[in-house]
Amino acid sequence: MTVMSVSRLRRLPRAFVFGAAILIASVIVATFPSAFAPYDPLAMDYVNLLAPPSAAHPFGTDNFGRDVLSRVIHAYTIDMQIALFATLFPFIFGTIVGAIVGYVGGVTESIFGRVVDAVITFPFLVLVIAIVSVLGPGLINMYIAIGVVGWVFYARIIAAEVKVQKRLDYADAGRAMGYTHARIVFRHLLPNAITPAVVYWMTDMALAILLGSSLGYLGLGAQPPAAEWGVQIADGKNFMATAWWISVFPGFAIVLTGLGFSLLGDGLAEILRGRK
Amino acid sequence: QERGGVMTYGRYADSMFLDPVLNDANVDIWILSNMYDTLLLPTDDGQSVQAGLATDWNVSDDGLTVTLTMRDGIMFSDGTPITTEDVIWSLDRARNPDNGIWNFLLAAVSEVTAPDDKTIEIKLAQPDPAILPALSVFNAAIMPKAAFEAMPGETDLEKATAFAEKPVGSGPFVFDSWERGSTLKLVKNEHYWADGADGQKLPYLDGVTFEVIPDDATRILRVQSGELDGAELIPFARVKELQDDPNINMELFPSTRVADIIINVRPELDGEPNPLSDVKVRQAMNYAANKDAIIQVVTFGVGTPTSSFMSSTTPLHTGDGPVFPYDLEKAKQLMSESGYPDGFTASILTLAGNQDELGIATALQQMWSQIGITLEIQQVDNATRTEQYRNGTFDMRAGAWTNDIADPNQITSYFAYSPTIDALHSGWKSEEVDKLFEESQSELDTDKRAEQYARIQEVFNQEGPTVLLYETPYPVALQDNVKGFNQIPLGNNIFRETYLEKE
Amino acid sequence: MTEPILSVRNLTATFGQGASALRAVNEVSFDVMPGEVLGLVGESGSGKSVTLRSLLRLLPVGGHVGGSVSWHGKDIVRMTDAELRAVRGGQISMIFQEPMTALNPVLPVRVQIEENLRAHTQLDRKGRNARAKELMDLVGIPDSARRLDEFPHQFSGGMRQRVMIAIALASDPKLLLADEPTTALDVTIQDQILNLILDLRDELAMSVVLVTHDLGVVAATCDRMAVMYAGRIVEEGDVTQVFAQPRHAYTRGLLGSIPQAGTERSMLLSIDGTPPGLAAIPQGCAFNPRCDFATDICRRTRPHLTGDGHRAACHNSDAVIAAGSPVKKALSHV
Amino acid sequence: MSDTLLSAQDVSKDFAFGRSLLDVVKGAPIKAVHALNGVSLDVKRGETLGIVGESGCGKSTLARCLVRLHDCDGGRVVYDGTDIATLSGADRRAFNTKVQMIFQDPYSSLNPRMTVRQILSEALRVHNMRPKVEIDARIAELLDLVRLPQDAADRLPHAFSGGQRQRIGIARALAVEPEVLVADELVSALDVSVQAQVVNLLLELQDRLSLTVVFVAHDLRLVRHISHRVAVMYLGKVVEVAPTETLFKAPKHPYTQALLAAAPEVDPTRRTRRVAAKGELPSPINLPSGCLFHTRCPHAFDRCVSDVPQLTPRRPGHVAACHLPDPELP
Amino acid sequence: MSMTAFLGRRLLQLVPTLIFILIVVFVLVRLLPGDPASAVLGDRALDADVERINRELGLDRSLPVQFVAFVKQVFTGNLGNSISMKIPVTQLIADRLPITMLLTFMAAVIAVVMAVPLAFVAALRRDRLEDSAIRGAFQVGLSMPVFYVGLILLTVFGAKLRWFPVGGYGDGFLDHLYHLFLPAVTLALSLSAILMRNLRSAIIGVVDAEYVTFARAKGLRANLILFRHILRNALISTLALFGLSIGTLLGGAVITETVFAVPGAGRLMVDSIYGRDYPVVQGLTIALAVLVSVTFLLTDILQAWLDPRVTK
Ligand SMILES: Nc1ncnc2c1ncn2[C@@H]1O[C@H](COP(=O)(O)OP(=O)(O)OP(=O)(O)O)[C@@H](O)[C@H]1O
Ligand SMILES: Nc1ncnc2c1ncn2[C@@H]1O[C@H](COP(=O)(O)OP(=O)(O)OP(=O)(O)O)[C@@H](O)[C@H]1O
Ligand SMILES: [Mg+2]
Ligand SMILES: [Mg+2]
Ligand code: NI
Repeated sequence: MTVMSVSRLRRLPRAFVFGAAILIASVIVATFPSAFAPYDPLAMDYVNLLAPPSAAHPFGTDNFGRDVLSRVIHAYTIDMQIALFATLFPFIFGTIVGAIVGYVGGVTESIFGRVVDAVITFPFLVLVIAIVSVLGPGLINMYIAIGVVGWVFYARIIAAEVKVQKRLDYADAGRAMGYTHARIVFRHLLPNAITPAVVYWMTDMALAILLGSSLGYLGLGAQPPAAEWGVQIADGKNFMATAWWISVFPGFAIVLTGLGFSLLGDGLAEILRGRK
Repeated sequence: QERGGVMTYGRYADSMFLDPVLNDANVDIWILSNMYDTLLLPTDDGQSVQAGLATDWNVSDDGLTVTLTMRDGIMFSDGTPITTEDVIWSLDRARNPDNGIWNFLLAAVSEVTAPDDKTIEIKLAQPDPAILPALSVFNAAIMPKAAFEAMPGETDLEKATAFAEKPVGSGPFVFDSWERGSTLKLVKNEHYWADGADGQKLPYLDGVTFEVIPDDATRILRVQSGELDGAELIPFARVKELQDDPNINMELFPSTRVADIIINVRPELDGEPNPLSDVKVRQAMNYAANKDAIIQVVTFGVGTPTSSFMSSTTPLHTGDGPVFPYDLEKAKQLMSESGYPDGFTASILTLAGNQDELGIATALQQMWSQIGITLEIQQVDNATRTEQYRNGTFDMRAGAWTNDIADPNQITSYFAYSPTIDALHSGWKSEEVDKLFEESQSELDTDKRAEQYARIQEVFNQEGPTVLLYETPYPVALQDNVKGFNQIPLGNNIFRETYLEKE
Repeated sequence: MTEPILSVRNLTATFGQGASALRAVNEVSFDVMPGEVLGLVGESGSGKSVTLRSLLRLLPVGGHVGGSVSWHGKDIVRMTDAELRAVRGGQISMIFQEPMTALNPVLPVRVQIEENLRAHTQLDRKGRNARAKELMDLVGIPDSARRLDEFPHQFSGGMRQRVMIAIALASDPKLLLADEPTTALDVTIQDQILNLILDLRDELAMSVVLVTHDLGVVAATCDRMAVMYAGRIVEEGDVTQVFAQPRHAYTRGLLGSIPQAGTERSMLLSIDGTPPGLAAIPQGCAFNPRCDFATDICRRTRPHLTGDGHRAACHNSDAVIAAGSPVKKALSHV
Repeated sequence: MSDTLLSAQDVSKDFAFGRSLLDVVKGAPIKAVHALNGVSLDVKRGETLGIVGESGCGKSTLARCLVRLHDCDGGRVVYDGTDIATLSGADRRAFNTKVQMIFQDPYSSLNPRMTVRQILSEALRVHNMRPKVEIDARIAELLDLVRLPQDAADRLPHAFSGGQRQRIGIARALAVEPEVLVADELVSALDVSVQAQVVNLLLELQDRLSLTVVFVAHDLRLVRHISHRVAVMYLGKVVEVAPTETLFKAPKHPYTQALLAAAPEVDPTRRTRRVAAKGELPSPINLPSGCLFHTRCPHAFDRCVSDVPQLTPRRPGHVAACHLPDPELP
Repeated sequence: MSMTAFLGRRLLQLVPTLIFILIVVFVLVRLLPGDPASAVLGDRALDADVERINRELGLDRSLPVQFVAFVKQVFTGNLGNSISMKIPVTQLIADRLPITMLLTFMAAVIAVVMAVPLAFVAALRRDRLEDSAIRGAFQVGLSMPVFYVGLILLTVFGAKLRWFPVGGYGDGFLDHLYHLFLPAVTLALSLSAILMRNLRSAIIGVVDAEYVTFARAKGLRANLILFRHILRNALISTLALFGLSIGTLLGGAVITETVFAVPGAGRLMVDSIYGRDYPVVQGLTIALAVLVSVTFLLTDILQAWLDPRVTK
């Protein structure tokens, strides 16, 4: 890292730096879980059921005798995936729709308004549960279910922001230059309108992990034997009194990752606000 | 025994419909007998019958007539006497093929009559060795005809719906109030006929309040905090912990509950040849399944390996010790002899959110991977699973069974006898078993019937469409002062002799 | 000669702490005489608003005021919060450039006037109501009784500015601080508001500090003026004197930038470059990189504000005086 | 230099309020801001036409109609003999290159996420102004033209001061080699000293490139300084048009007179304490009848309330819309 | 625009929303695999029974026919009978929706009570220790799965300390409030975190607003400035967010109600989805939609009251 980039790093908000550090570490762990995990996360050890934390198993073992630490580490892969994939489609699709709705306005906007109303009127979790039940459980279907609902929130944010940007002179300047609508929307307005959506995205990723764990609790999320924090916590629920380590450590992981995302989001918001 | 007091009992789910005939599920079945009395009652061990509203019973030698003598002075909880008319009407309603799903239990009955006002005569179209237990099943409960028919509505269903809002029966308890999803209150039936062993009138309790607490952990917490006197369906994981709790009496009531894996054995699935149709494969899977480990992991030692597809508490059960003791070598051997020496991939349906089934599947996933079978776990909700099950489009599913009647015929007709539901919708069929079962259905000679059942179990256990796992008791946590509560092997919660000991 | 009512000495305003602290206002000193209108001019960012706000210690979070502001023998910079509250809005009032943002959008005008009366007068409820109406009439808002219950967004720009003035006048202040009160307004409305302020000054015998960047406004309303550049006062004096004979090159440049009648479509006498940022104020005279008169000394040492009555901080005052006032030239041209 | 290049002919423009379903059900009348109410104006080749008026009188709306950022609701805008509303496709793009607009707000008129080079090359590319290889050279040329340093090309707008940004805006407009520049409040957001720089630049460019300029502003001194002719607008109407000197020396419309009187003089020795115009601009939603100015006019008489005055010639090249032939200066 | 016209418009907007929801939910429940009869009857039912019962329920008719029948029913205020419980859906809703409403309402109140003062402290002590501590604590609250938080609260405050009952709903209004306190806290956690964040930045945005400076220039007391000028303006944007979160809050009630054994509508909804109890799912969705819409309306009114510009 060059001197300059170090000094620039120092000027970034503290929240941003911490958040980014947590997430970069998380992504590394998620990418190479085997490099960090001491055991095979699926290996069962019937003589070592529910062993408390020890040198051999720093986070103890679960009711199958599986190493909790290794499972928490391997869960990074799935949970970071959930964070990304459950939000990526809503982000992209919502952004595109929102940009168009915000730019065109008028009737499109009224119709969109009703769609938003309908979606936010419907209890989110219930809708997701219903959709997952239609499609069947599993991560992909969970992504689809979250996506079907989630894009609306991005679209709302983007539409509102595009409407603001649209009124600024540079949008008119583009039109006065004879540029096409598509160019004005996607080349000019969108890059300027997208920041609140990106900030929301960060929060949303943390929420996606949480939602994933709620669905895991209901058996609708990640499927076993894959380790996923929510599923692990749900698994450990019956052992809160006797083997707290099964649920507490994955709980830490969720909190830490959530913290990473929201710090990053806060920091990002601060940077972007500062630039304005 | 001490009298009085109200017992609060925590259940995992609320009842849905308190009609003995039209109800559908265990949440209703298991408590109905507290409100509705039957002519005969199951014994505490669930193996045979004892006197109920009828004091004497007799099956004619040809097995075609059952004669019962009604108890004297019995009345419904509203004080109206129970007449033979009520009995005839109730049994006719229960056996009407248009009513509910339990009428098959009384399918052999052709006519119910009352020669005099103390006697009930039941005529059978063909002999039925299970007719006495059938009269002790919830759907044969005796209901007040007049009160029922006075209900608003045109159809039986409409009347039943109105009636079940505030049901009247002759069981030890009477319906008092019901907040759906939360509490169901029963109070003592002042008109109940039975006396306890101490000669006092039953029931001892003033009432029973059922509280619905779907979350296992919360249910246990409520017992531990003393807010509940008892709670059902304690997760096995917590049994040990509660056994160690000095204030709590952790009961494990013997049950007819068996857990297994149901395998679709149709030769083709989705147009592909189905490896599971190969009996060697199934045997290999049975051998490779380490039941002790599963019992340890899933039931935390509470369960015992099944020795037959039916539980050891079922009449005419045979066998002892696991049918397929864990033997990986043998399993590998069998696999290599099968049509699929290199293994295959198959999926298993488990109920979303059900930790037991998930545990079984997770353990099997690992165990079977050693004989080359890749198991994909699919957690689905009940309706989805039932649909796939019914359509026969599943590979495997986790299954559990509890008898409703103190006779092996119910479980066998579902498990082994193909005309009922295709042997657990598995597509399995054995001419021999079908024939034996049909014969046993009207076989009055107990020994002969036992032989028939022994053979059915032998065939099914060896070749059947299941991986046999374990049987488990009913885990019920009770406060130390709760005495005389019983959950019989059929699942019924019996409060009539329950009392709360005062210090 | 009368005593000044407000006397500012070495006023400094800093933002931030330690090494990254920025000085937005640097050792500014001036007096305000009773009944006079003092104009504070300068380009955007020169520190006019910060100076004005520092007088009442109204800087946003992170701002710090130094120096002294003496008001009736007391130093505002060192007053306790309670004392300060009595001065703020009581003896010294302030109005802002953008009435839409300076009036609380969610409160009716009545509340916004009343809270000021409640803070600074002994009037009872009825008295406050009557006074509020009186104030609305005073600033020329027709139908005042009804309009008191309206919200700021229901007023036009000019009316809003009148409302803000009414609020500021609520407790008969002796000094009115006005931060570009007419910049957001149309000429005809600006003309009305400026005249209103002058009328009120006469009626209520108060002094006014008027911040503006429009030399036209200064010429039309102020008695004395101070020109700010990069956080400092560079020239100060009687308005007529300064216009007729600017002594600082920057003042001269400003005057020259204004189009004059009779010079149509000719090049304006502009100042090259842009004002410096606070973080990079040039050495010596802050104006030297943009100055046509700059000499070596300008690049080395900072000039002090010198002179009597008409003061300027310029090493080359003489040269500037010699070059003459661009306005004069224009005027003589007509 | 008297041939008309661009003209507005009886242009009107309304901005309707959103009508809710409920309004429709209730049959409430359609409410609209009447931003332009029949504006007629010619812009001659090579001249600078100044347009002045108070805030909200429709200056910007008119400017936008001239470059077809708005489509007018009534009347038409004719450029070089063709009604611009009929243009579409390639013709429309060609028109866009010929008539360019520069904007008021130096902060919002540039896309904050595009470098100067991107902004300029986009304009050049979309309109195929230069072959690809020459684009960099052309950008250098343009920067030179507006007096920006060459290293400005690769910086983002936030790195520039307001005056510099306005130059970038001018460069962007000039990139497509227009004939007409419509400048809406080009310098009103700038400091006086910087204002002067930009005004000087505009004057210079106009000479060099023989541009026609429509200069919209509310600053009378500025308009006077750079315009050949000046049009005064009030409530969406042109009330007076005259050569600059004439207009400032001998205004014929009472509104023009009030406007001139209200503007403070840069001479402290010539103060007045008389209020130039009473009252405020009426709401453009409910326009006054007759002469729009009658509510504030010191000379108003009954005809002003009932009849709409037309623009009538007063002197050569000087028209005004007032019922009085020669209202006295107040 | 007057307040009545504003309300009228909002009510009219509700109509298409409800129709849209009606269609979506009708189609969605029928897309769910499985049918009501087999869902209710479970594994033991015979095929003939299943068919018979589905026929009795009218599920053998074509979808459009069913939909028309359904819409007719809805307009007569009859939402049909529950398939599993056999009783009228309206009765079920009347029994159980108020519980969820009370729970959500309490959660909303608790969320506001937790968020507002702490947002103030965090905003006014921005970037100091207090700020970091408050934001960190809320973050933890936000990141914890609801079922986990619920269980911890139950264990600690219910079973261990005995301050609160371990789940259930109780008898009588005050007892209800007492029983619902812990679940409401659980439900409120994530909402309060979101509100706190939003309000904190809104306050930071408002603190430097010109009208706050003007208020200070008037010599007002700090408290007056804080409450009258800062809080009220900051609340406006937070209020909108709050309204939007009601749907999410109701959704969160599903899990909370399960953990705390509260017999509310959320649990009923999920049970009914699993039980393929079409009439209950449909009826409950409509009821929830109306409820949420009314909440939106209320927040709109509140917002219009806080911010006179809104009705414009
Ligand atoms: N809160 C603040 N934090 C840091 N710097 C500030 C703050 N407020 C003002 N400044 C800086 O102080 C300097 C003076 O600002 P000030 O607002 O007094 O200028 P001004 O002369 O009033 O300009 P304008 O004509 O634009 O109102 C500017 O450089 C500005 O960036
Ligand atoms: N897009 C729009 N939607 C609705 N009303 C508009 C729109 N644009 C302008 N108006 C209204 O049209 C009228 C004329 O506005 P315009 O911007 O043309 O005035 P202007 O003379 O340029 O004023 P300013 O000096 O403030 O720029 C105003 O009342 C304005 O509110
Ligand atoms: Mg300022
Ligand atoms: Mg304009
Ligand atoms: Ni209680």
